[in-house]
Amino acid sequence: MKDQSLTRAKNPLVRFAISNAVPILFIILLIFAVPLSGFSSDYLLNEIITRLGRNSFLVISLLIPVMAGMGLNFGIVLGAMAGQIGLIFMLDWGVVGIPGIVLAMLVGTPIAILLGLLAGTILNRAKGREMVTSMILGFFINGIYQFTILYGMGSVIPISSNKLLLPRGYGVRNALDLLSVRKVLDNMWSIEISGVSIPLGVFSIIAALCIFVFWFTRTKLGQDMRAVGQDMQVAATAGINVDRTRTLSIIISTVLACFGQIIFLQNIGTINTYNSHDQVGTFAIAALLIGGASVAKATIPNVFIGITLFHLTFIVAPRAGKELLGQAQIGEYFRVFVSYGIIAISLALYAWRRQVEKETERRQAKAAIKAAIEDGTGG
Amino acid sequence: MFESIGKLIEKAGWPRIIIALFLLSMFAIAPFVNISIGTSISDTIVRFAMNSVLVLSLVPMVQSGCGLNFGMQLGVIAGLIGAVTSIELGVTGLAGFLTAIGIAIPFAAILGFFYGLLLNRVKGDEMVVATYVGFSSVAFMSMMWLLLPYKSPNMIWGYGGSGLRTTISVEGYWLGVLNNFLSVRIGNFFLPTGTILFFALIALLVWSFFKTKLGTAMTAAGSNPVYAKAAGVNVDRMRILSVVISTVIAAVGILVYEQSFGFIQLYMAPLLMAFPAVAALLLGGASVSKASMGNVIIGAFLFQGILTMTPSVMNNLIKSDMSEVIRIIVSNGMIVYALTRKMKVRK
Amino acid sequence: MDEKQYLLRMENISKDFFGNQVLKDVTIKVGKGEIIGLVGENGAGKSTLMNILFGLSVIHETGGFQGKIFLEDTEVNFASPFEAIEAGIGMVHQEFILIPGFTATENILLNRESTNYNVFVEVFGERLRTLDRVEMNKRAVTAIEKLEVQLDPDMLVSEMPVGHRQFTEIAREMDRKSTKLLVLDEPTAVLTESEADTMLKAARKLADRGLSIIFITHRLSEVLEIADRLIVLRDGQVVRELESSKTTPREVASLMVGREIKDASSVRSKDNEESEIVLDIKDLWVDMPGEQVNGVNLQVHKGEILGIGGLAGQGKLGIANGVMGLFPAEGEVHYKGEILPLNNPVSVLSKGIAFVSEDRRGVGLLLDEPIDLNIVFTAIQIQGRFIKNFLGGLVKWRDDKEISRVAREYVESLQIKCVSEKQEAKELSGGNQQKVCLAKAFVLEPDLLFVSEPTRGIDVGAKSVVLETLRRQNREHGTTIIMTSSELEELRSICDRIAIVNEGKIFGILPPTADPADFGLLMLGEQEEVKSGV
Amino acid sequence: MGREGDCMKRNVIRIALVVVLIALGFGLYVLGKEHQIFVDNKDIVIDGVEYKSENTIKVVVDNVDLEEVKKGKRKVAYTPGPWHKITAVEILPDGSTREVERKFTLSPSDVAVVNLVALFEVENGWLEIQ
Repeated sequence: MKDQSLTRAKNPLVRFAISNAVPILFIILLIFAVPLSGFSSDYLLNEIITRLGRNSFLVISLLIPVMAGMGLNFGIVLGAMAGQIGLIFMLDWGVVGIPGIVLAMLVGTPIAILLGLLAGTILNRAKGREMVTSMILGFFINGIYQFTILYGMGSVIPISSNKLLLPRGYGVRNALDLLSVRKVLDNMWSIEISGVSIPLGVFSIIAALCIFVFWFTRTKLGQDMRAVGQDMQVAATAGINVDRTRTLSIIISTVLACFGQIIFLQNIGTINTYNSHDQVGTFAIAALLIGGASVAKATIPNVFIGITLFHLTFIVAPRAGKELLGQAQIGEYFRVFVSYGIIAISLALYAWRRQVEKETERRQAKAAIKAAIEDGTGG
Repeated sequence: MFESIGKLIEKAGWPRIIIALFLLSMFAIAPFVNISIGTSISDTIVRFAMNSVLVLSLVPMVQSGCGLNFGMQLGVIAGLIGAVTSIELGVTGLAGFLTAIGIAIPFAAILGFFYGLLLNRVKGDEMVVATYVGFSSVAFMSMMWLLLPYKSPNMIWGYGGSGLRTTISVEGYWLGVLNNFLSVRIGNFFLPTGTILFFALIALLVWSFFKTKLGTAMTAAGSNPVYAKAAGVNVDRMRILSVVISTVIAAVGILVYEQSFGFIQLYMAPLLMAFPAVAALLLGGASVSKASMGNVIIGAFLFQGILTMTPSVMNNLIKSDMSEVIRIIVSNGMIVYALTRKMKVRK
Repeated sequence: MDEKQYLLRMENISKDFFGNQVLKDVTIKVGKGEIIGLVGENGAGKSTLMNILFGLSVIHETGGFQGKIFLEDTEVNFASPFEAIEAGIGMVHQEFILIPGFTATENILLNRESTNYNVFVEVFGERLRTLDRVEMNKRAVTAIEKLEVQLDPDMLVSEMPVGHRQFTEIAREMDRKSTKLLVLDEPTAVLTESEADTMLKAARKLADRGLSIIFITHRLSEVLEIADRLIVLRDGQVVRELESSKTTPREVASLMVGREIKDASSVRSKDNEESEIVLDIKDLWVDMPGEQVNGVNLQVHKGEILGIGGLAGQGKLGIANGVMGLFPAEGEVHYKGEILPLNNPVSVLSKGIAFVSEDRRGVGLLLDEPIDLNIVFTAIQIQGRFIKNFLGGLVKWRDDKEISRVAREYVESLQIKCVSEKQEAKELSGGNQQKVCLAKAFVLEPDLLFVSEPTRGIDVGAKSVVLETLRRQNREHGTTIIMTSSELEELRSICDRIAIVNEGKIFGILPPTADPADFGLLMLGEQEEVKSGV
Repeated sequence: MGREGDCMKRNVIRIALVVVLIALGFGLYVLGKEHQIFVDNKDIVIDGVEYKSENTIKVVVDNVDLEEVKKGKRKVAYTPGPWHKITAVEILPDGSTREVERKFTLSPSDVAVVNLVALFEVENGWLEIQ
C-alpha cells in the first residue's frame, strides 16, 4: 500500500525501474567504475564474498524493526557495543577459537537485551521520529560505553589482562588484537573454487539467520509486528500490546546486531575499542537502502544485493578516483559521501513520496465521490 | 514553598538542573584543586563567545517549525568557502574577515534555499533528513577541497601542490579580529569584547526580525501552521526563509568561531558540528519547537562552561581527561531528552 | 415480549460529564434476534450510551455511570472494551478499524489467529507460535459465509472497495463464536447505495440467525426498513419507542428534533429577502476530510444571519472552510459581485471576510502565544495594522503597546476571563478561548463573517455571551454572518434563515419558525416529506 | 486449569535454559581457555636422579609445531582446551630418532611446563603445573 502510486504505473518495465531506481543507479555507476579501477574479477569476487560474510548478519538485523514500522534502526550500534564488550571479556579470560566466539556472544547477549529494552522504551516515547532518536541514542550510549570502558574497566569491572589495559592500570587500550579468534568462523568450513575461497561456515550461519527471519514473519509475534508497523491504533484496538511489540522488535534487532558485530570483528581481526562500532549503523543502513529497501519495506534480497553493490562501490571508488582524478583520497571521500548521501536521498524520497501519496489518495477519493454522485443524479 | 520548587523544576526540566548543579559544583571545587576561577570564567566566556553565533543560527528554524537544524553543516560549509576564499585573495585583518562573510553569505543563501525546498517536501521527518544532508554535504565538500583550484601556499599541501590542508591557520589574516577588538585583559582574565558585541549585534538583528510582521508570521507558522494558513501566511515560504536565515547565520557563526579558534578546519572536521550547538540550545531551555535568545545565551554558557571546567577540574581530581566522554554524554543525552518529550501540537 | 427473552437490558442509565447531564434515566431492551434502531441528533447521547455499554475508559475516568446493565439476565459492568467483546458484544465502527496491508483473512482474525505449537513457545512464550494459514482461511471463509456476501478472503484491504471493507469488519465480529449482540455505528455512511443494500440484507440475515443488532444511523429510510423497533433519543432521554412498521419518517424526525422555540421574541422579523446578495456560492466542492462538500449552491443576503445546520459529517463545516481557502475547493464564489478566488486565504481575508473556525485549538489559536498576539495576528498579516515605523520606516516592528490596548478592549467588551492580555491562550477555558477567536475576527472589521460551531464545548454563561456578541455585531456593524452549528435550537434562536446540509449538499432552507419536524426531515435526507415549502 | 501448569512448566524450562546457558558458558570457558605450555629442553632432577639435556628435540604440542628445541632452550606453545597431546622427536647424535607421545589435561587457569628430557625418561614428573 505504501508503494501504491508506483505500482500504478502502466508499463511494467517502468514500474520495475521506478521501484528499483536506487540499485539500478548503482549498477550503472559500477559499470563505469569497475573497469576504471582495473581490479581483476577474481580479486573483486573474493572481496565481495568476504564482505558478504562479514556484513550480512549486521544488515539483516535491521529487517525486524522495519517490519514493526520503526524505520531504520540506527540503534544497532548499541548491539555492536554489546558485542564488543563480549569480545573484551573473552580476550581477558583468554578464551580462544570458536568457544571464544560463542562465549563472547553469550556474554554480549544479556547486555544487548538490556540496551535493546532501553532503546525500545525510549523509542516508544518518540513515536514518529524513531530514526533520529535512535541515531542520537546511539551517540549517547556511545558516551556511556566509552565511560564504562575507559574508566570502569580495570577499576570497577574486573579486567586483569595487562595486554588489554592501558598502562595507567584501568581503561581498555585503543586497539585490541583478535588474533586468537581471527577468522575462526570463516575457516571453520571453507572451500575454494578456482581461487575464490568461500567461507561456508559463516554463510551457513547467515542462511540459518535468514531462515529464522523468514520463520519469524510467520509467527504470531511477527504478524503482530506487521500489524503494529502498518497501523498502531488498529493493532491496539485489536488488543495487541503495541509498545511491548515495538520494544521486542528493537531487542531482537539489538541482539542480532551484537552477534553481527562479533562475526564482523572476527573477520577483521582487530577491535578499535572506541571506533569500531561508530559506523556500523550508517554502513549497514546505506547497504540496505542501496539494495532497494525503503523505510517501510526491507527484504532479505535487499540485504544481499545491497551489500554487494555498496561494497563493490567501496572497493573500487578509491582506485577509480585515483585513475580518474589522480587522487585516491577523493575515492575515500566519495565512498563516505555515497553512504551518507544514499541515506539522505532515500529518507527524503520516502518522506516526499508519502506526502505525494496522501495528496493522490485525497484526489482519488474525491473523484470517486463525484462520480458516484453524478451517477446517482444522472440515473 | 515546595510546590513552587516543584514547579520550577518542572519548568526547567531535570537535565538542565542537574547540569547547572554539576557546573556549579565544578566552580566550587575548582579553588581546592588549584584552578583559578578567573581563568576558568575567562575561558568559559571566550568559548561562549566563539560558539554563540552557531547556537543562535538554530533559532529561526526552530521558530518556524523546521525543528532542530541537524543540517547546520551546510551553513558551516558556506562559511568555510568564504574563509578559504578570503585567504586565497590575501585580504587581511577586519577586511579579510568581512570579505569572508561577504563571500559566505550568498553561498549560504543559495544552499539554504535548496535545503529549505527539500525540508518542505519531508515535513515531519525534517530532522533525520537534515542530519544526513549535513553529513553528505561535508563528505561532498571534502572532495571539493581536494579539487578546487586554490593556490595560496599557506593553504595547500606542501607536497603535491594541490588540495587544501586539513587545518589552515588564520594567523596573519584575521586571527582574533573580533576577539581583540576592545578586549579587556586583566592578568589571566581575558574578555573578548568584540566577539561578544558581534554576537549581541546578530542576536539583536534576529530578535528584532521576530518583532516584524514577517518574523511574527514565521513564529506563527512554527507554532501552529494551520492557524498561520488561516491568517493568510504562506507557511512553506516562511519555512524556506527561516532555513535560509539559519544557514546564513551558521556561515557567519563558523567564521566567528575560526577567528577565535585560529584555524580553519576542513574535510571531515565539521561533520558533527551541529550536535554540540543543538545540545547547547536545548540545554538553554529551548524545545524542539520553541527557542528564544535567552535559551541561546544560557545554553551556550552552560554548555561551554561544562566543556571548559570538566577537563581542568577532572584532570586535577582523577588525573585523567574525561571531557570528551562527558561532552558526548551531556550533548547527546540532552538531545535524546528533548526528542522524547511530548510535543504539544504534533498529532 | 416476555421479560426473560431480552438479551440486553440497560436500565435507568444516567451519566454526567462534570455536571453536564448527557444521559438521563435511559432504559433500552434488546430481544434475541431483534434489530433495534437507535436514532437521535448529534449529542443526543447515542455514543455515550454505547461507550457505557462497552466500558470505555472515558466513562470510568469521568466517574462511571448510574444504572444497571444486564446481559442475558446477569448484571455486567465492563472495565474495558475487551471484556465487552469477551462477553459477546461486537462493535462495527463508522471509520474502519482495519490494517490496509493485510488481507481480509488477516484482518478478520487480527490478534485471534489460529496458531500451531512449536518448541520455541516453551522459552519465548505464546507469541512465537506459528500461524496456521490453512485453518485461518477456513475460519475466515466460515465467517464470511455467515454474512452471505461476496468477499475474497485473500484480497488486501487497501485494494478493496469500501463496501468490502465494511463486510470485513462485520466478518471479524462473526468469527467470534460468542458474539450475541452487534452494534453497528452508522455502517452505511460511507457505502454506495447498492453496497448499503447488501449490507442491510446481511444484517437481516444475521438477525434471523438469532443475533441481536443495535443499529445506529442517520439514514431514516434504512432504519425503518430494517429495524424491528426504533428508539429515539433526544437530549439524553428516550423520547419514544416505536414499532418501525407503525411509524413514518415525519414522526421520527419530529421526535428527534422536537423542540418548540422557547424564546419566540428572538426570532427576528427583519426581511432581508429584498436586500442585495452579498455572497453567491455556485457548485462548491470542498475536500475536507469527514466534512466533504459536494456541490453546494447558496446565496447570502446582505445583513442577514444565515444558519447552516445538519448532522455531523454531512459537510456543513466544509462550506466555510472551503470558501476561506483552508481546504482544497472547487466551484464559483462571487462576493459583492466579484469572483472570489478559492484556495487562497489571503485574498479572501483581504476582501473583508473573516472566519471563526470550529477547531478552536487546532486552527483558531496559537496556544503558546499570548492573547493579544492571537487577537491581532491576522490583522497584522492581512491589513498591515499594528505596525510601527522606526528609523524613518527602515525598521517596522509590531506596535506592542497598541496591540495590548486593543486586546484589553476586547478582553473587556467580550468579558474574557484572564489574568492579563499577556496570558498564553492555552491557559484559558474553552469559552474564553472562543471569545478570543471572536475578537480575532472582529478586529478585522469584517463585512462578512463565517462562524462555525461558536458554542461547542463551552459553558452556558459563555454561550449566551457569544451569541449576544454575534447578534450585536450583526446589528451594530451590519456584518453579514454565516453561522454553522450542530445545535438547531441555537440556530433557530439567532438566524434569519437556516440552510440544512445533508450528504454534502443543501437540502433546503427554512425560516427559523418552520416546523421542527421539517428540520429533522431535511437533516435526515427525507426531502420529499417536508411540508412547509423549501 | 492447564494455564497455570503451563506457566509453571515454562518457568522451569526457562530457568533450566538459563542454567544450561551459564553452564555452556563455563564449558566454553574450559574448552576455549588458552594455555601457555612451556617446553624445556633442559637438565632436570627428578627423585634425586638427574637427567641431562643433550640433543635437539622436535616438538609438536596439539597442532602447534614448535619445530626444533635446541639443547638448553625453552619454547612456548599457546593452545586452548583442557586436553593436550605432546609429541617429541629426539634427534640422536647418530642421526637416528626416537619418538614419544603423551597426553595430559589442564584446568582453566593452569600454565604448564613440560620437560622434554624427562618426557623421554620417566612416567611422572615431566609435567609441572604453575
